[in-house]
Amino acid sequence: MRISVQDAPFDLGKESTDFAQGHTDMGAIVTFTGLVRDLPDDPLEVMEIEHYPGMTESALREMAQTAVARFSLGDVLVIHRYGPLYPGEMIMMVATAARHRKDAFEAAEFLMDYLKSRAPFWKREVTAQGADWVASKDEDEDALGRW
Amino acid sequence: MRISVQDAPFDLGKESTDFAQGHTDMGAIVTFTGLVRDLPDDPLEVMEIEHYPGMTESALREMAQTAVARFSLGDVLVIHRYGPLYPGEMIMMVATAARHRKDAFEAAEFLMDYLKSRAPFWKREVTAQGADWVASKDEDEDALGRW
Amino acid sequence: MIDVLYFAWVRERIGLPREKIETEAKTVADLVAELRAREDRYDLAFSDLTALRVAVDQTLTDFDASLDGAREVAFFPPMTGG
Amino acid sequence: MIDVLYFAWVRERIGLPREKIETEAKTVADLVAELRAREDRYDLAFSDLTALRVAVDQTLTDFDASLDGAREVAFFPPMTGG
Repeated sequence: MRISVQDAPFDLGKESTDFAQGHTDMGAIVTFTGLVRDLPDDPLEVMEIEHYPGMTESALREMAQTAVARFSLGDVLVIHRYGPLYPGEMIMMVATAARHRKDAFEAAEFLMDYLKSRAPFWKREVTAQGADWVASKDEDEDALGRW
Repeated sequence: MRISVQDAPFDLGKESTDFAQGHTDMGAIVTFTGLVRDLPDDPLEVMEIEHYPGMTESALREMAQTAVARFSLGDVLVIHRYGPLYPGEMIMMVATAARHRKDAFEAAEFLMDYLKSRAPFWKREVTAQGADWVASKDEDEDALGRW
Repeated sequence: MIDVLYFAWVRERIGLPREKIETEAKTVADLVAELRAREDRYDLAFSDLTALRVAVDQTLTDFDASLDGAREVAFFPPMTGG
Repeated sequence: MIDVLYFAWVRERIGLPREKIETEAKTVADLVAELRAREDRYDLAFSDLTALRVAVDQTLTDFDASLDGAREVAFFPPMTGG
């Protein structure tokens, strides 16, 4: 299990390869990657991500441990960036390794649902019109009801 | 959309990076990778995958097109190998790009469920005891009922 | 004249991957009946149709599908990809 | 003495990221009441508790949670990670 909260970019390709090669006793690997959308007509200049050092790592670790136990994972990886992120950049990724595809998929979705609403990150979007904190979505809170 | 049926290995890292970089107008990327499990106590020597040239490509393309329409995907990638595959090797991958994570996850699961039972591939496992065609699982057929 | 293809253990039981067959069969089921009447190895391969799948011109279909205009019929066990 | 942390727009409204507070508050709600009585910027920041979340010693909890033995309390809006 590796949890990394970092301001530096990460290499999706290298992370995916390393994760898969480390777990050849698992038949299924799922990755999710979240990006700052780069839309030609969108006024977003930069997305700033604030977090709660200390709590962030422990909250992510607890989520990952829960996922490992609940979905019989062989391993899990969570990388989440903070600081200023520009359109097109990768914000975060999770990877899960399981014997069967159903567990790998469900664990990745579980982690994303919890990470969205329970890990202490806050996004702020800066556009030509000014800066605004991203509001939480009811649908993200509702998604937790599934688990 | 790219569909590749090939005997050569593929580079998960490069494929993931290329796929993500090509779709920065999408906020969510999901990948699934299937591997030949490499278990120290498992007698598997090699897995041989047979397919139906011509039909395989068209069946995969049709599944991918259905997924794009149904889940509003920005793009989809399917790579599936055939021929002899050794423990630890990657068998196949799918990648989906969508604006939101729910669509990206569901599309990848949809593709995997269909690919398991509707794409003309057949696996044969060779062990010290001999060779056997892998039997289809009722649960794989049942998984299609979800869609 | 129709191309008939066999995959996986169907290919192994029948002993060849494909053959051209002169037939007047109207449906897949008619073609199966003709093949079973030929030789024991065909009879054995087609003895349990629930264990088989069929594609006509590279599209999955049923055993009661028409062969009208068909150029290629393939028989194989349930798929196990992924 | 307790460390009180503010994040996102709570930090912006109150105007600082953290402070040490001498308090006898038994619960988070008691602490909130003390803070609101201090100054308008606190009163404004805590005016709608349904828009706020709280963590005691880096664990998410409720506003009626006890502060017995607590060293760190953090207030922030609903999280928006991922």
